[in-house]
Amino acid sequence: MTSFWALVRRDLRLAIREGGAIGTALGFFLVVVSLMPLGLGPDLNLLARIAAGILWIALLLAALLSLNRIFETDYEDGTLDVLATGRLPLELVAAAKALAHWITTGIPLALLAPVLGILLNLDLRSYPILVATTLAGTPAVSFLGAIGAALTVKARRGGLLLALVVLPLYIPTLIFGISAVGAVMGPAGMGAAFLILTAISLAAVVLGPIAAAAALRIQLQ
Amino acid sequence: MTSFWALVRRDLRLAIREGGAIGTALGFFLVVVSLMPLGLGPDLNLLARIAAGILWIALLLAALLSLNRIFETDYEDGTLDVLATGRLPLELVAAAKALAHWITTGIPLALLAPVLGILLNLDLRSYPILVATTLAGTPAVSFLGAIGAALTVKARRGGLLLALVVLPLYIPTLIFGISAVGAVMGPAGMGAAFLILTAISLAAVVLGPIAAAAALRIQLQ
Amino acid sequence: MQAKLMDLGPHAAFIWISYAAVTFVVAGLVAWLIFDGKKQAAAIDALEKRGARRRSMSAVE
Amino acid sequence: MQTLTQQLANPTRFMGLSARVLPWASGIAAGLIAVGIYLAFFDSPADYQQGETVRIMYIHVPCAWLSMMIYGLIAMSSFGLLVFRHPLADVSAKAAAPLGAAFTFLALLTGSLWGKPMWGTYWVWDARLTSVLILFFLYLGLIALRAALEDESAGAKLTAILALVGVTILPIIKFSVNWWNTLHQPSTDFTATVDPSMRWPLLVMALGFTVLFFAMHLKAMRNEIMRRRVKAMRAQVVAGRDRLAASGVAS
Amino acid sequence: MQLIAEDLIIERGGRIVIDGLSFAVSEGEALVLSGANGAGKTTLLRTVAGYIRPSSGSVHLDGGDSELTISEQAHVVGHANAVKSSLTVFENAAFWSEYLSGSVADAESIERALRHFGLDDLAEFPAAYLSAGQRRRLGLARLLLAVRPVWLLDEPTVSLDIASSDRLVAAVNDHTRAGGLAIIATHLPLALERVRTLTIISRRMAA
Amino acid sequence: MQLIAEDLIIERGGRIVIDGLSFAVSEGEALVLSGANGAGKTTLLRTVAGYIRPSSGSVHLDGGDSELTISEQAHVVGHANAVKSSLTVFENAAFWSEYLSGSVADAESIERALRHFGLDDLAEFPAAYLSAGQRRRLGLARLLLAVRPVWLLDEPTVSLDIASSDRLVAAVNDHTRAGGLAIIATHLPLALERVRTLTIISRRMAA
Ligand code: HEM
Ligand SMILES: Nc1ncnc2c1ncn2[C@@H]1O[C@H](COP(=O)(O)OP(=O)(O)OP(=O)(O)O)[C@@H](O)[C@H]1O
Ligand SMILES: Nc1ncnc2c1ncn2[C@@H]1O[C@H](COP(=O)(O)OP(=O)(O)OP(=O)(O)O)[C@@H](O)[C@H]1O
Ligand SMILES: [Mg+2]
Ligand SMILES: [Mg+2]
Repeated sequence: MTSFWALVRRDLRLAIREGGAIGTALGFFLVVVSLMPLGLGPDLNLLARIAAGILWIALLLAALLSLNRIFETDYEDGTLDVLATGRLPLELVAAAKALAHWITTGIPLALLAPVLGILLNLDLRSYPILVATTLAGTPAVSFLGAIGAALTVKARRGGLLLALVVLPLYIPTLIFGISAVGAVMGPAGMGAAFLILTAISLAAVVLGPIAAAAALRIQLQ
Repeated sequence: MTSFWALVRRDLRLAIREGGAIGTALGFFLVVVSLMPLGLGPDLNLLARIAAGILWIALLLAALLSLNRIFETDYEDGTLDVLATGRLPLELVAAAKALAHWITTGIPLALLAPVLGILLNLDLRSYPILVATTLAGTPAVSFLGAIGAALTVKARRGGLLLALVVLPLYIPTLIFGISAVGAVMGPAGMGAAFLILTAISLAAVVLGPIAAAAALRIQLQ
Repeated sequence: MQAKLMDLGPHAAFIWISYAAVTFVVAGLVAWLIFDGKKQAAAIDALEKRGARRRSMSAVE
Repeated sequence: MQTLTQQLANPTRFMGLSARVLPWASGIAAGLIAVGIYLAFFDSPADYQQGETVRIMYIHVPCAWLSMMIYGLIAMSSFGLLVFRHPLADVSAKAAAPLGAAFTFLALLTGSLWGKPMWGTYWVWDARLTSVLILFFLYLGLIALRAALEDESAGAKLTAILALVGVTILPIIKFSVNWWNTLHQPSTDFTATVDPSMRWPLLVMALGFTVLFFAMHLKAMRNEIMRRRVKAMRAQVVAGRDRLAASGVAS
Repeated sequence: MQLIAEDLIIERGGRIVIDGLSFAVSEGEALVLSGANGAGKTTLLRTVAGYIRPSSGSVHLDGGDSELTISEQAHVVGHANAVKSSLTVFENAAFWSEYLSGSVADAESIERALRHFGLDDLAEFPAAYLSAGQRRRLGLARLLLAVRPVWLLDEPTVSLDIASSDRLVAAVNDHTRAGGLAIIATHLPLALERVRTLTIISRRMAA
Repeated sequence: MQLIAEDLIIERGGRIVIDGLSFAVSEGEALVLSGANGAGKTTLLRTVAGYIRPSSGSVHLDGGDSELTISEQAHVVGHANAVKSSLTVFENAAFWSEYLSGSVADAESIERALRHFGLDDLAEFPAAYLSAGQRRRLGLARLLLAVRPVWLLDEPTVSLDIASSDRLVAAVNDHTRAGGLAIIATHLPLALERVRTLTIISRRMAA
């Protein structure tokens, strides 16, 4: 496991040095969330109703913008070759990278959730639940995204392509993510949606790295 | 100008080979447009009202996902060095690349606009105006985006950073783009918004390459 | 409590929050500037003890 | 004037000069703001239309002015860096960015808090408010771009380019209220329209905030110069140990 | 310990590049692959490393750790250096040391590796500042950061100056003397001890 | 025609790398830059090409086209090859020919350049299929695709086999014989005619 954590730590460090990571992610969320009303019209009722959607769309966007390079840079500079000679199975390599990605996008979003809550006039007591939902659902985004990133390693400007590949995978997460947040905001409290969301995340955490590793092995040839 | 068009043609060819270009862009727009109802709830009235917003958000998304690599790949494989030794000023190099980007994202969106129109039950006669508006506004996205892409060439996973840098520049385009499309769909017809949009695009076409070239010169050092 | 002393009408809370926010942010900035300044000065001292010559800043380019 | 700029151009001179100016500036700022607050709360009437909430104006307007002024300063510094390669220009731009972001944030916040009682909502998407929001995002972009770039001298110039590109937003903010009908107060030639009883506190506060910013900016620039010194000295220490030619470190 | 390749047939992009090649490299021995550009040296090395699966034939390591694959017992240095520009030289080395050996790195052994390749002066610099040869040396320093019996080196001397080439040769000689084995693709003559040369004949081009 | 560098002082990352260097290269002459890794060969070449602005001193080309900068009259081949993997070999060459000469390329001259570097068989292959040396040769083929008086080559022989190195030497000799000039950074001895050597002494490290 030393290798695993070494890799996670390295990826976090790279994210901080190369793209600002958490600070940039926070800034990005702030900009996207405040831009949505520009696109959708300044109707406050409407905005409150679709708040959950905005939260999740911002996350998916951040994921799409940052995922595409997580394996690609390593592939291009030869790091992936060397990573594959480690004793760590390629599945865990993929998992470590997805985990680092989650820490740099999922966690900032969870941190931002209360701020968004304020913008949307949410009840103070629901913040912990809001944060919990975000934390429960976001791993799916990073770990499913890793599959798409691994598949498009060689498609050098694969941003759009990656999006086309992973967006369909994201649909269940999006649906239950939104209804979980919605449930939190509404009277129902944490409900089935939250559980399903957690289940999706768990499944993604298990299956994502396996699929990603398989894709990476092919790209190494 | 031979050099200019050679560069545009090469970039188009690369876009087609490496990311599917127009096909991918169309697919991407379709996925985003059909995902929106998932995020925002399936209220048809609401969707019709925010159609213009959806159109533009999809475009900005596509731009953010594809712009980040337009100078970066060239920088990494040494192409930028050689491009700089051409007789073509770096400003025109940047312009050629932005133009190629516009052709691969702006034009597909214009092609898709009528399809979106069908989804939204638009009056047949307004299609030409809709397409015209899209064509008039989208150059700003590519040419302003080129500035952001040039600024973040060395920030290797700069997707989020690029977004943070260019989104503020996009806001005027977004506002007038939406109101121009909205005006088309509403009774008012093409109005001031369309003219302002065209003006923004023209300004972007002139200023974008200049700023981008200045940024590229610094990165070449 | 101040608000009772000085009647600021029905919207007193907005006024107080505004002034409090400005005070808070400005105080935070000032504190950060002072702390940062101390930190850099200490770093320079430490480096001078290790024998580095004090020199003017490395210019941009 | 020539000599002043020349003196300022030299970082060492700047450190000496700023050390003398800083206490005075801080003191004047504190005094002016104290007087301003006194005037604002105890020596000015409630507005006949806006009631007591008009007192928010005394901080909102200075913050709003500063948000634009600071961006202007950054733009000028950026120009100085790119065109004249002035060694302090980048220090000035870098030091001003977080301050500008903070004051812009405060302008937005106090504006929203004023908007709720006045317009019945915290936020409307009108031209002025939106353009100030863009300004805030521009500040964030400047800070993030600089933070992401390893090479400091390239980072400085790239940030300068972004600042100059963004400067087009300033006229939009300034004239937005005149160009489009909005809820927001138009930019007035306010000597004419604002009652003297409100004009004075506002002027004093605005002046106080400006001097406050000036003092903070000086301090931030001093910190930045020291930070660069630390960096150069570190390289020098490494150099000493490793036969790295000491004269190779930039001076 | 012996690395044995039997009847390898390897395809790339639908063309057969290596057609029926067998060889063996024993403990303490270095095998130099030579041959024209495009002959298939990189292809062969990547097959031995396990990245490319041969169409037929096999590669196995007799006497190694039977629980590990060849690639898990090998250092692979390819055309790319696996160096991250935004980490310092030391951070790059420390990461690979920790990752490849699976245990926390001690600073001293890292410094020893850097020193061998003349990088100790540069330890605190971001790798972005390195010259091409310095960067290559950082890639090679990996060889000394974790102990692995098999070294697979693809044109390791690219960009190196003469002094650095010598250091590389010394490292390889130490390695084989200590019982390791190495396969090295190169176009330049290297002053290696206990070396055999395998020349790969290009199947398609005279040039 | 003469390329003259006067009193160059060049900084990288805040450190002075080249401190007060002057040299001149005349028509028909090749200058070989040698020196240890990190001495500053790449830095110097990139300064001559105009990418890096020296802190002081200047480079100018006497007798060239005075309306053009040096870089517009020069071929620059750096560590990277400026080859696009998803274009075929021919497409890569055709693009550079058209871009650099500013006129539509005729297939024959492109084929001649490819043939010189032994790439004619591979013309229709995507560049992604090339081996390292073949890719380098494609990068070098640019030299023959447009006529430019100044050649700036940074370690051009990297990855090349011996036959290809000879072809490169022949190309450089043809170029100087025809009145061009060249500056070449390399660690290997090259059999060039009319050559002078400039050894750059590293300011900071022995290694
Ligand atoms: C978030 C919301 C707001 C923002 C971003 C904002 C922004 C600004 C800016 C940028 C200025 C400086 C304008 C100039 O110098 O031309 C300004 C001035 C001013 N604002 Fe606001 N404002 C906001 C809300 C409000 C509200 C709610 C009111 C009161 C109803 C208000 C009243 C004023 C007044 C009276 C001035 C001085 C105008 C002058 O005479 O120049 N603002 N504001
Ligand atoms: N990814 C690939 N797809 C298809 N063909 C390839 C691929 N990589 C290499 N080839 C082809 O396989 C052959 C062998 O390539 P390889 O890279 O092994 O050569 P090499 O001996 O290492 O040459 P060099 O000395 O230039 O490095 C070449 O003819 C090349 O065109
Ligand atoms: N981008 C950079 N930023 C800071 N320093 C740099 C940069 N590039 C190179 N250097 C430093 O400048 C010095 C000269 O580097 P340069 O690349 O010119 O060396 P070189 O002679 O080409 O070496 P090599 O033979 O390894 O290619 C080196 O010490 C290097 O560390
Ligand atoms: Mg090879
Ligand atoms: Mg070099």
